[in-house]
Amino acid sequence: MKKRFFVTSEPLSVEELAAEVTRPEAGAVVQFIGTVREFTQGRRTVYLEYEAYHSMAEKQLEAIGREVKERWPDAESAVGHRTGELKISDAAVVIAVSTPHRKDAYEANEYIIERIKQIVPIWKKEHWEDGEQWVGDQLEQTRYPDGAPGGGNSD
Amino acid sequence: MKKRFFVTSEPLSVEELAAEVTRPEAGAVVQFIGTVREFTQGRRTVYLEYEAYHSMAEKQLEAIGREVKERWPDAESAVGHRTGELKISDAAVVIAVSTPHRKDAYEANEYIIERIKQIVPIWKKEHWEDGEQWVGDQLEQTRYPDGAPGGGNSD
Amino acid sequence: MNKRGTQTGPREVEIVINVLCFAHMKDIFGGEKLTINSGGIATVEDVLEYLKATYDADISGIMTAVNEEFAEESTPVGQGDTVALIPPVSGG
Amino acid sequence: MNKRGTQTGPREVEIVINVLCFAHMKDIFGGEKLTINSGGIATVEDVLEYLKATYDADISGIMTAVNEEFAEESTPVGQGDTVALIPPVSGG
Repeated sequence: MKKRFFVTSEPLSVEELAAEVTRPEAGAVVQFIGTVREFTQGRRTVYLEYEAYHSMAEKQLEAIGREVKERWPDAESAVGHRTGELKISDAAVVIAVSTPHRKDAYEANEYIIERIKQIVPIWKKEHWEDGEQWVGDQLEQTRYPDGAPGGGNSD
Repeated sequence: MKKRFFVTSEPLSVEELAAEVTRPEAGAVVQFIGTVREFTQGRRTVYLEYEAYHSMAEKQLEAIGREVKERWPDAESAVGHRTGELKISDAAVVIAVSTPHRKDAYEANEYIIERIKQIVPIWKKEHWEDGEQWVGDQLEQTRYPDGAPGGGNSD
Repeated sequence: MNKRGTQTGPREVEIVINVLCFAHMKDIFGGEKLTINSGGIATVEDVLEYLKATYDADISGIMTAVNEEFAEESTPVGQGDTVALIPPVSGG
Repeated sequence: MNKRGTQTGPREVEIVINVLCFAHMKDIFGGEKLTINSGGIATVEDVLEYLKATYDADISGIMTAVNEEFAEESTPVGQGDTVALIPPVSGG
């Protein structure tokens, strides 16, 4: 069986992630796809590079999955996060949540992306035409994993 | 070019709907997939039958798309609704919304499903092992298109 | 037979109205499409009254659309218009 | 050279600690993986002090993990443990 929470250098399939959580008990699937945006704060991105502490990142995604289960016992979730070089509009992360009733699916999905931006060891490097920078190293961000979400591409 | 707001008897592709709204300006795509749930209020559904006032339904979906544009000018949206016989876990509706920042994508997406349940002329017939019924004809539902959402499968 | 029978003037001109029936309306009227060929019809309300009287049908709580736009009971209806009977929707 | 130099007892035993560097930590330390072979190391704080002193590195604001679990400065570190330097994350 495929992992439900994974980090991969391969392109992500929204179809596959949706299928992971689709089941007879569910009436709703909500998916989030974080895509590479061309302009951030007026500066044009050429491509993004994502790096992960692979093994720990998958553990942390699984931990988020358990948090979701505690808060929304009827929810099933799956997350794939991509690493490597991503071009504009590529999917960096796909989150799928299924629930019997739709309200929970939206809420649990949003919870997951916020937690990913807090506690999953993955980093993004912006590559512009005239430079590059790891995101996070000069931003005012929290030091602790339980703090507020950091500033990601889709904030 | 493919229609952005359509009613079809063919299976819906979450991949295609996501692609419709993916663009360089967007950092987030939120998708809603309404799937056929097996049990509703304790009764087992064998299959669902969806019927649409096809031409008007597509017009109404387009109208919802314009409402979204008014409320979230940066959002792009696409909606496909299926008709005919659907079995358990089939997708009845797929809604895709892209925005520069994710909060708006969740909100606009949820707005769309709520409006679909209010103003789009599509009806669902539950088929159980021992009977069938058009949903809506015996439920306490609003008569007016601007009222509260009706009771759908993924409520 | 009803108030239309006692009226005179332009409302008495016979017009053809197409009526579309969806969901359980099909069961009530025995088909997806009806054609009304009648005098005394000028509004959605007239269409509904005609249908109630002619088919002895309970169509309370039904919305209507005229030519694919949601309508009120007072919405005018004329020659060749299409009136849809729209039960509470249940898509999604 | 620092307070560890004046201590005695079990903290002086030389142990090997693996250090993983991510994102701009790789630039600071010139690689993805360091090996510390040193005495006087018992906690995450000791590892960070050792790195600051040895590499003259600014690693303020950095989180750490020991064996893939987020750690505090007081988290114990022993022979063969892996300490990861985790800058503010920016996935998603």
